[in-house]
Formats: sequence, C-alpha cells, structure tokens
Amino acid sequence: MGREDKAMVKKAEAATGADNRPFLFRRHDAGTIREAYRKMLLIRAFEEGAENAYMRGLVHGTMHLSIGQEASAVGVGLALRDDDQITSTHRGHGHSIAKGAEVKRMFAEFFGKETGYCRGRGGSMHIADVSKGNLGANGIVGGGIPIAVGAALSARRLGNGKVVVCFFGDGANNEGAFHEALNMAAIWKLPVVFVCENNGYGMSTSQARATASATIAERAGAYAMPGRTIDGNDLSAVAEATEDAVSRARNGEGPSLIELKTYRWRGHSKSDRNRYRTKEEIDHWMTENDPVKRIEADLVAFGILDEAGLDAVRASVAEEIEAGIAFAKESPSPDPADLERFVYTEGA
Amino acid sequence: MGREDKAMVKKAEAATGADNRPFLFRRHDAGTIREAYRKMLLIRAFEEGAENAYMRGLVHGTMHLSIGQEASAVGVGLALRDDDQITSTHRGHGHSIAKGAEVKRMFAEFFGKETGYCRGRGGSMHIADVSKGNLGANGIVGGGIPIAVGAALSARRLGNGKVVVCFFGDGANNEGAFHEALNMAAIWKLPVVFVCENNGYGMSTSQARATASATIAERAGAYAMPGRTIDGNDLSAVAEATEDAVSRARNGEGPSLIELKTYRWRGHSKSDRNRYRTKEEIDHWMTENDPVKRIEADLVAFGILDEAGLDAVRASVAEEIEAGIAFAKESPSPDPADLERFVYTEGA
Amino acid sequence: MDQPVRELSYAEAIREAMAIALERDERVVVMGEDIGVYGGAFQVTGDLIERFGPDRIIDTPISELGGAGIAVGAAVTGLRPIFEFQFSDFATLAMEQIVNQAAKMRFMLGGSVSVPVVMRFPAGSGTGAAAQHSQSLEAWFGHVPGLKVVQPTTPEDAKGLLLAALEDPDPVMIFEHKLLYKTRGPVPEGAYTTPIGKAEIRRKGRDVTVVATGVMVSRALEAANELAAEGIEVEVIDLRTVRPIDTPAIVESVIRTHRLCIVHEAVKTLGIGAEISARIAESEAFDYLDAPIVRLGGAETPIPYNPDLEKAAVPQVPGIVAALRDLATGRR
Amino acid sequence: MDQPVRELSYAEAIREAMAIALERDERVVVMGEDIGVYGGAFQVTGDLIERFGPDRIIDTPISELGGAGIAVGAAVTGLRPIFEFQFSDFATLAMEQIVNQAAKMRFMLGGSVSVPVVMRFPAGSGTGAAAQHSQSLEAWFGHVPGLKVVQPTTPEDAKGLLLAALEDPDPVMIFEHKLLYKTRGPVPEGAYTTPIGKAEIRRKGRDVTVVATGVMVSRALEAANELAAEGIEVEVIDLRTVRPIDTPAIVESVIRTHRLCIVHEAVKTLGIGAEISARIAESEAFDYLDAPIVRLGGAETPIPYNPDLEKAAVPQVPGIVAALRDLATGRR
Ligand SMILES: Cc1ncc(C[n+]2csc(CCOP(=O)(O)OP(=O)(O)O)c2C)c(N)n1
Ligand SMILES: Cc1ncc(C[n+]2csc(CCOP(=O)(O)OP(=O)(O)O)c2C)c(N)n1
Ligand SMILES: [Mg+2]
Ligand SMILES: [Mg+2]
Repeated sequence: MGREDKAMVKKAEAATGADNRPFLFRRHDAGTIREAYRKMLLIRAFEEGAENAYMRGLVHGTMHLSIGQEASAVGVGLALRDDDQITSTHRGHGHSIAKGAEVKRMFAEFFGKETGYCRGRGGSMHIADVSKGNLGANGIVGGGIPIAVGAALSARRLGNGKVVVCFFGDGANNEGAFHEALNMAAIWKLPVVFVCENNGYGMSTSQARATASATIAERAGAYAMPGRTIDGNDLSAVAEATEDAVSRARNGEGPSLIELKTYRWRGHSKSDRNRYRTKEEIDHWMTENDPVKRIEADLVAFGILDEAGLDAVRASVAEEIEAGIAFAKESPSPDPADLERFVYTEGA
Repeated sequence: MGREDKAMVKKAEAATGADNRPFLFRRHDAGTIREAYRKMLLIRAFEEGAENAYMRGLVHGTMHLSIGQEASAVGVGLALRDDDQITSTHRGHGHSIAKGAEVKRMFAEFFGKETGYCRGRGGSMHIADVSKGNLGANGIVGGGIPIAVGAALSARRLGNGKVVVCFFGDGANNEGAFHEALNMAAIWKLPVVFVCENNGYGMSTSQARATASATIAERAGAYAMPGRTIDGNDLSAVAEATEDAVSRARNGEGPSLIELKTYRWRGHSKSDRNRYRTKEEIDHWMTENDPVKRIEADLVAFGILDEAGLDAVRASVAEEIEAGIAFAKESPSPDPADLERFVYTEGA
Repeated sequence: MDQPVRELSYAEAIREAMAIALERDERVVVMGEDIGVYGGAFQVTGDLIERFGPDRIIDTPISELGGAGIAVGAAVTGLRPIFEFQFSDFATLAMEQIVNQAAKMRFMLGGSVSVPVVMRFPAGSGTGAAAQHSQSLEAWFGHVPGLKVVQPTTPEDAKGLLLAALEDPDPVMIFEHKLLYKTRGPVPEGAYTTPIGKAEIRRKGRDVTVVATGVMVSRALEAANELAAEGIEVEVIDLRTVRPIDTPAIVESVIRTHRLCIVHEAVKTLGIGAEISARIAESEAFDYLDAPIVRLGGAETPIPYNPDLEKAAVPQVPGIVAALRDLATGRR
Repeated sequence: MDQPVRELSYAEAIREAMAIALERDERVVVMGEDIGVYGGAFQVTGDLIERFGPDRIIDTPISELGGAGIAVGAAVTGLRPIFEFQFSDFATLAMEQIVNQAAKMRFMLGGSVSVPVVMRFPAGSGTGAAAQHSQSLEAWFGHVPGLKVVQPTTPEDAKGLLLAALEDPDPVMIFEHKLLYKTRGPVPEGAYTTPIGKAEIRRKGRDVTVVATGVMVSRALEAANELAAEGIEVEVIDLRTVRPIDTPAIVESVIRTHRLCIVHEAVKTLGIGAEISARIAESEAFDYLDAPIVRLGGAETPIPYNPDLEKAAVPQVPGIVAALRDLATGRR
C-alpha cells in the first residue's frame, strides 16, 4: 500500500470504527487495484484476440481459453512477489499475463514467431517467462505439479525466500502426480501453494463424474494441509486466500491447497461442441457471475474508478492488444535451419 | 457355521444373555477357526522354510517375508468366498496361502521348478493361483491396485457377485496408482476392498517420514469411502472389519479402505541390515504382539484347541512343509528350449 | 471379401469395429477420457455412448496409469477392454501397467493367464499441438516382448486390425496417426479381421522398395507416383505391424528390387527403421542389395510448434522423392 | 590423469563422485527411495547421509513420478539433483516427467531454461529378481531427443561420467548394471570427468570389432581372451554412451577390422544394436565390411526367474565366443 492510501484507510477506519470493504480494497492501494483490473481485461482481450486470429487461420494448432476465469489468475498474482514462481497449465494465458508477461510476445508465440516467448517452438501450451517467475504452461494435465514442488525444494535449499504457486484444474486432481507431489510437499513442508482452478469440468467430464470427493479442497486432508474452497470469480476473495497461504508458505509452515470455483465460458479447446453442459448453465455464469463485471462494480462502488475511468482502461487494453498483434505479425519466423536448435544447451 | 456350532453358540447366548466372545468365535465354527489358525502357522513355517532354503543357497534372488503379519492375510481370507479375488504384493506368501495355495507348489516356484505356480518363471514376487482367485503378487509397489479395480469392474459387468480384495503396504499408498485407482473405484462404486497392511515401514522409510497423513485410513476421505484403522495382529478384528467391507462391496455399496496395523519381524528383503529401526522395537513386537501367540491364547481360552491340539496342528504343519520342500526339490526344472514359451498365448 | 464395401473415414472405420465388437460380445467395453458424450478428442468413439450406454462406454477421470491398469485387470478377469489414450504421449504415464504388467503377466505367471487388452494411441505430428502432443513412440512398444503393436494406415485395416486385436488373447497396442482420422477409403461391411504381423504391398514396383509406417505410407505412395513419371517404379510396403515385424515380406521385396528405403515419422535414432535395416542386412536379401539401405525418420528434436518447423521435423513428400530417386538411380 | 589411483568398486566410485559433487557444490542434492540410512537398495549412496545429512540426501516416499518431477523442477530452478531409481524398471512410472518434461523443456521454451538433472538407473538381469526387476530399457531413452544416456562399465568411468553428467546442463540418464556394482577397478582420486558421447576401445584387435554395452563389455573381453588363444584378435569397444552414439569411433574400428558384432543385454529387437548396425551400414565403413553385421541381444522374452532360463535370456560368454569365431572365420 502506498503511504497516502494507508492514511486514507486509517481515516476511514477511525470514522466508522472499522473498514468494511473487501480485503482487496483494504489491503491494496488504488494503483495496484487498477492494475489488477487492467490485467483481467487484458487477459480477456488477449484471449478474444487470439480466438479471432485462430478463426482467421492465423494461429496453428489449438488453444484453451480461460475467458470467465480471469479473477483467479489475477487474484493469485496479487499475492505474489515478482520473484515468486508459478507453474501453469494448458489453460495458462491468464497466469502468464497475471505474472507479468507481455501480450505482444504471447501473440508472437501464437503466430509461431522467433520473438515469441518460446521462439515459436512451444505455442499456446508452453508459454513461459522464467525471468518473471513463470516456469511455464504445460501440455500434460498434472505435469506441472511435481515441477512446482521441485521449485519449492530449490527455494528452500537456496534460501531465497521464494514461494511457488502451482496452478492446476479440477480434472488434474485425479492424476497420480497430484497425489505424489502434494504428499511430498507436505512431509517436507515446502513453500508451495496448490491452486486448483475448479471450473467444474475436465474437458467434458464434470467434477461429480470424475472426482469421488465432494470438493477438491477436502483432499487436502489426505496430506494434512489446509484446504479451502473459495469463490474463484471474486478477485478479492482469491487474493485474500492466496495471501494467507503464501504467508504460511513463506513462514515455513508448509503447503496449502486452495480450490477456486469458477467457470470457463468457451469450450474446452477449439474442437469442443459443448455437448456436456447446458446453454442455461453457460448463460448463467456469463450473465450472473462474470468476474470482470463483478470487479468493475466494486471499483465503482469503492471509488477506485468511475465509468470514464473504466472506459479509459478498456481503451488502453484494446490498444495494447492491437499493437501486440501487429508486433507478432511483423516478427520473423524461425529459420528452418535452426530446426534442431535448443534441443540441447548450446556449447555444452 | 456348522449346525452343531450354531447350536452351541445359541446355547451360550441363551445362558449369558449375549455372546461376549470375539467376532471370530461368534461368527465361525470351530473347524473354520482351526483351519485359520493352521493357515497362520503354515504361513510362518513356509517362510521360515523358505528363509532356510535361501540361506542354504537353494533359492535364487530375493524374498520378502511376512513373518509377524500372518493375522492380516488369514483374517482377510476368512471374509472371502472361494471365488472372490485378491491382488497381492511383493510380500505376498501369506496372501497366497490364505487364499488356498499349496505350499509344495510355492516351494517349487521358489526353487524355479516347472511344478511351481509360475512354472519357475516368476519366483517369489509373482506367485499367483488364478484358479483360487489369487491374481498374483506384484513386483511393482502399487502395481496391483489398478488391477484389483479392473477385476472389480469385471465382477460388476459380468454380474458374478465376486468381491476383490486389494492388498498393498503403507509405502504403496504414496504411489499415484493408489490415488487414481481408489478414486475410480469410488466413483464407479465397485466391489473392491482396499487392505493396507501397515507394518510401519516402506523398506527403510517409516510411515511418519513418507506419508503426510497420520493414518492411511483417513485418506479414504479423499475418495468418500469408509476408512478404518484396525489392529492387524488381531485375527478376529481383521476378519470382522473385512467382513463388513466385503458385504458392503457385495451389496453394491462400493469400496472401503481398511488399514491393518502390523509389523514385519524380518528385514525388508534378504539384503536389509535393519538400520532404520531399533532392536527394542522389533523385540517388542515379537514378544508382546505375536499374532500367532495371540490366536493360540484365544483358541485355548475359548476351548477350540488345548495345548495338545495346538501341538498336533504344529506337527501337521511341519510335515506339510517338509513334504513341500521334498516335492519342490524333486520337481523338474523348465526345459531351456522353452525359454520363449508363455510370452504370447500359444496357438494365437 | 464378400461383404459390400462403402467409403468410410479411418475414424468411422474404427468406430464401426468397436460397434461390431460391442454388439456381438458383452465382454467388450471401451474406456478412456472423454469418449462418452464428447465422442473422444478425435471423435473416434463418436456416438457409441448413445448406442451402448455409459456402462460399456466408460469415461474415465484423467488418470492414465490407473485407467490402463484397470483395463489390464479387467482383461485378466474376463472382459475385453479397449482403452483409448487421448494422445499417445500420455502413454508415458502408463508404461508401468503396459510394460511391467500387461506385457509380462502371462509369462511371469507361467502361462496361467492371458491379457486380452487392446489399447489405442492417437499419435504423430502435423496438427500444431507441439512437443507434448505429437510424439511417435511405437518403437518403445516394439522393444517389449509380450506386446503386439500395429499401425493401421487405411480405414479398411483400421477396422480389420482392431477386430483382430479384440480376438487376440494378448495385449495389442494400436497406433493411429491423427492425420489419418479424416482420410477416407473403402471399408467392407460387417466383421472381418486383418492379420496382425503381416505387411501389405500397397504398390508394386521393380526399382526400389519403400517400407513405410503410419502417415508415411500415403506420402510414400505420393512419392512413388511422382517417380513413376520419371520411369522409376517404387514398391511401397505398408508395414502395418511393428511387433512382430513381417521380415519375410520385406526380404522378398528387396530380393526383387535390390534397394530398400524405410520411412517413418518417429525419431530416426532407434526408430523402427533401425531394426528393419539391421534385419535386412542380416537376411538373405543382403546379397541382393545394390546400394546401402536408406532410412528416413523424424529429426533429432521434439516436435516444434511453428508449422514450417513442424513439417521440417518429419519426412515430407519432396524429401522422400529425392531420397528414392537418389537410391534408385545409384546416386547414393 | 595426474591423481593417484586406487582400487574401488563400481558402487564406491559412484558414491565418491556424488561425495565430491556434494562437497564442492551446494546445489547438488541426491534424491531417491531408501538412499538415506538404508544406503540405497544396492548400497550406492551408502554413508552419504551421515556425511551430508537428510537435507541433501533426500529419502523420497515410493513415488517415482512425483519424485522424478520434483528433481526436474528443482533442476530448472537452481539445484543439481541426482535422482536414483531403485530399479530401472520403475522408470516406467516416470517416463512422463523424463520424456515430456525434462527432455523437451528447453526446446519447448525456446532455449530459456536448461534442465541439469541427473538420473541413475540400476538395470539389468542376473540377480534372480525376475521380469519386473531386471529390464534393460536404455534404448527407449536413446530414442528421445533432449536426453543424453550413458552406460558406464568400469569404476573409473562410473565416477567420471557421473561428474560429467553433473557438469552437463542437460538431462543425463545413467544406466548402471547391477552386476557391476561390486566389480573393482582402478579409480583416480579427486575430480575428473569422462566425456559423454565418446566410446572407448578396451582391447585392440585386427580381426573383428565388438561393440558392447554394460555388463556385456566384460563378457566380450572374456570372449576376446578365449579367442586370442585361437589366434583371433578381437577389438572390443565399450560404447559408454547410448545417446549420442559415437558413430565415428565404430566406423574407424570397422574400417580396420572389416567385421562388426554388437552385443547388448536389452531385448534384441529395437535395441541399440539395431541402430548401430543401421548406422554402420549407412557409413563409409560399409564398403569395408567383409561379412554381415552380427547382433547379439536379449531373447524376445521377459527375464525369467529360474536361473538357467535367466542366463539363457541374455548373451553369455560361450555364445559371444561362438558368434565372434564364426564371424571372424567367415562362417557367417
Ligand atoms: C496427462 C494428460 N491427459 C489428458 C490430457 C488431455 N486434456 C487436456 S486438458 C484436459 C482437461 C483438463 O481438465 P482440468 O484439469 O479441469 O483443466 P481445465 O481444462 O478445466 O482448465 C484434458 C483431458 C492431457 N493434456 N494430459
Ligand atoms: C514402483 C516400485 N518402487 C519401489 C520398489 C522397491 N520396493 C519394493 S518393496 C518396497 C517397500 C514397500 O513398502 P510397503 O508398501 O509398505 O510394503 P512392505 O514392504 O512394508 O510390505 C520398495 C520401496 C518397487 N518394487 N516398486
Ligand atoms: Mg476443469
Ligand atoms: Mg510397509
């Protein structure tokens, strides 16, 4: 919190006896909150832009959009320091942007360009930005979970104070890797926070059909770690729960599991015909529980931004997206002669 | 229960108002109980015989002895019908004998003979007797768990009323296979009982150092199935808990997890130097908590066998072991020309 | 074959095989991720869930090791499971059950069981799905005694090999190239089997033999067409089965053509081409060879995302044409 | 090498390499099952726990996939983990992390990370441990771009290759044959590295080249000794590295001897012998060959328990002698 904001909060508390605003507004200064909002918009606009480019045949392969899940990525990001680390998933654009990735290099990656985060070798499912602590998306469901625990082991041994956030989905929690990694994180009390983005489905398979427990959070009990189920479309609640878990981890108290209930608006990937869920269900989430609309309402209510302010952010996001696409289009493709580059470390 | 025994129990109940004897004695007739005791002795004598043969260089490879754990194998076996199935582990001699294997064919397998249960191809770690419902020991920790669930899927689809018992150790419960298989058994409500023989160690690694939860049983919660921790050296308690779980399974109510607390007297395998546990701990279990001595005391107390009767059983077991070893020694070895036999199904 | 023949896609042919098996044999079940109402990631199971219901078309959680193991356990105890991996890359999670259990169980138990499980693996590159969704790992399975491994390349064989696999008492691994799912071809109606372990000559030729697998068969045929215009007659053998390899069929062809090229998509080093090359060099065909055997395989790299790099990473028609031309005309 | 040399066992040499690395580099940790107070299933880590404590000699639960993945994650973020599999067979549980993650991460991320993880795999048969504890799977790893794969056969190389692996920025898989652990040989004191990717001639000879791996190197040397008495001089090459293969070293030798035999324990089909055979046939050495290349490998069967069958399942000295004699004397 900036000094001024803190003073304001103090004043408010003095006046009312307590600050009844949600955690986000008590904990963070206006600038930080505006930036978080901007990131949510940027994620959505990035994915809409990517989708559009895909439709127009500019993007190869497939992609997994997180539209509707923006609060979880950004809320978690709010609780992290720049040098904290994350592992992400196949549905990881939001995580990347929340952890500081530039959309222009993400678009460049989608377009298979040398300026992309993976120099065009990885595509949507492998975007990483190690300089920002993003160890990478993963094409293997659950594949990032042990890797996150390994990063936490490094943090502990190197004594660098870093915390690792491990994102995964409700589907991933039925992989053996989840079980093995959570158990080891727990017995070794490693500084890692397991964040399950529970959007109700692993591809077409609902949580109820795939997972024997009623919540993902209660599986934490099998590893003697705290587990909480949180409204994942509530930016403030996500930030608060994550901050708790991150401080626990940073204080050497070990790992936690956070389940964020959310929903993906789009199909699983570009080939999904949405046969496993109803139009009503989708509409309900889109109209009644849009994380972007929810934070916008709060921003206005708590006087962080007015309608004009929201519009200004929207416009700046649109501009950044446009510039990013232009950058990506203009960027060079990899040289085919470099086909086998990066298989091994050069000069080794 | 035989008709006479039932009458006796009825009489006892009529006299006292209730039968306060342990489950085993209320539930089973004297013949069955004597046979269970005999199997416990046979397991121990078999393993002592195998150990002895190993020392004398008659057995190749390694072996994992379950001496001290006899009550769990036999207690579970008491709750099963002949055509129920089990999957076993690397420490599976007891399970085999409890499920009806003949020691002579087990010795023959140890000696690598054509008359062995695996025709000398499998050895100690792969003994199976499919005709008796024993789908086999397994050299892979946790390897049998999904296989058991698959057998339960067959039982359900084929509608044959079979229940499957899946044995595994406390070490195995940290394998991903455990997690994946228990989850699927639970969501599909399959007729399988997961029996964790918790002898406190996975090789040298104690439960406390390897497993984040305080008990294995509580992990059942992650799969919304019942989990109980039972004294695994109490034959009656094991039989009772298993019978509950088996009826549940047979009635279509789904899987259960039973944790049987026990102890292995010997090292993990033939190469163990026992550096990870104290002599006191081992002595305590051997002298204070020997499942064989415990059942012997009960047999005498409840009038099933007197000392002479116990001796008679011991003698008959010793004879069976001796005859088994002789059979194994005399049996022919596989023909080296048959090296590639059984890799594929003949004539297919 | 007596049955009437229609055009079906490769995916439809597989689905038809599964439907026939499900229809006639109560023991058959299909298991895998999103094979029910979703119809499978590549729409291979399609509408089977509607026809046979969720007790037989079983959506599993995302649990490849457990799922494969359950299929193995079910196979040993009386069912005939078909287990679909969503991508062959995820077999890396299930090698334990496939290799330690399914492949060895009969042997370890001295012949007292068989393990009639069928596993299907959508494999290969060309879809822009990058390194973790594009691998060709059939050579690993080909190295494992106890497994049979097939790689059908036509709709007709996709159906016939699946039906053969279901009749086989041993574990059969079916590698299906993703790019083939939508290709169409004649498929006889009703039940028939295509023999496991038999290669098939797709085009006769006198100048050079190409042994190809998966999607490389059609690329080899294209190359052969181009070369025919130059007067070079290429014989194209579709290997079809990776384990056991039909060595006699290749030997016979090479004795006629005196030249051999092997083309596969999997990484060249330790790919199936290595084994074929070694076998032919050990065979009586060796003395007939007029030129060293040529192998074309995947580059020594994970599959890249960028579409041009992705194409460059595996054999394409122009490269095959050039290699065959050189081989046939003695330039190599 | 300048350092004094002592006799050590292969296991002791590996332990010494780990101790040197642990001593000089705080980033090095050793992970695996029962590697602490138990000292490892084959007593390779031995007393390291006493010298370096449980924060660096880390006993894992029985969780191969998770354990390997943690090692990979730790390697990407600054540690230099050595991950011990208790038996190489259990790698089947961890192929996902090894092949999809460790091998491909640098490539998929366009070069922005390296994955300096070292994994050790006790492999091979001969201990009576039957089919699930006796496999030789190095060919699988040799098929995977992004990995390096070594198979040391002497105590000196076991130490030198492990130290080289620890200095290598990429994932290195070390296959150690269980029968070698107790074999003894000279080992220089202190730190040194044995180059990854270089084969070594263990015995010079003019009549025939044998390329061997693992425990087959000593069997080939024994065979060579026997044949020397008959006047046949066998050159024995210890391959040492399975990926990348030192093709030039083999080519050079074959150009001198005109005859090549490859001996390995892994199943013959799709074993490393196939790749070497194919490469030599493609190389300039081809024209020098006076006889077809011979491969000796494991039988097409899981490893049996019965000791006689177990021996029969992999090459033994008499079989190697006979094959080399036939090859050298033109009988094959
Ligand atoms: C090991 C593995 N199995 C299957 C897949 C195919 N797949 C990709 S995403 C997905 C669903 C994942 O569900 P969840 O973890 O809930 O994440 P979500 O897609 O809902 O964000 C599946 C089955 C995969 N990529 N990796
Ligand atoms: C996948 C796998 N990992 C490791 C081993 C080596 N191993 C054999 S038994 C064992 C300990 C198993 O412990 P537990 O499950 O508690 O059974 P117990 O030996 O105590 O009966 C280990 C580590 C193995 N056989 N398989
Ligand atoms: Mg989901
Ligand atoms: Mg145990």
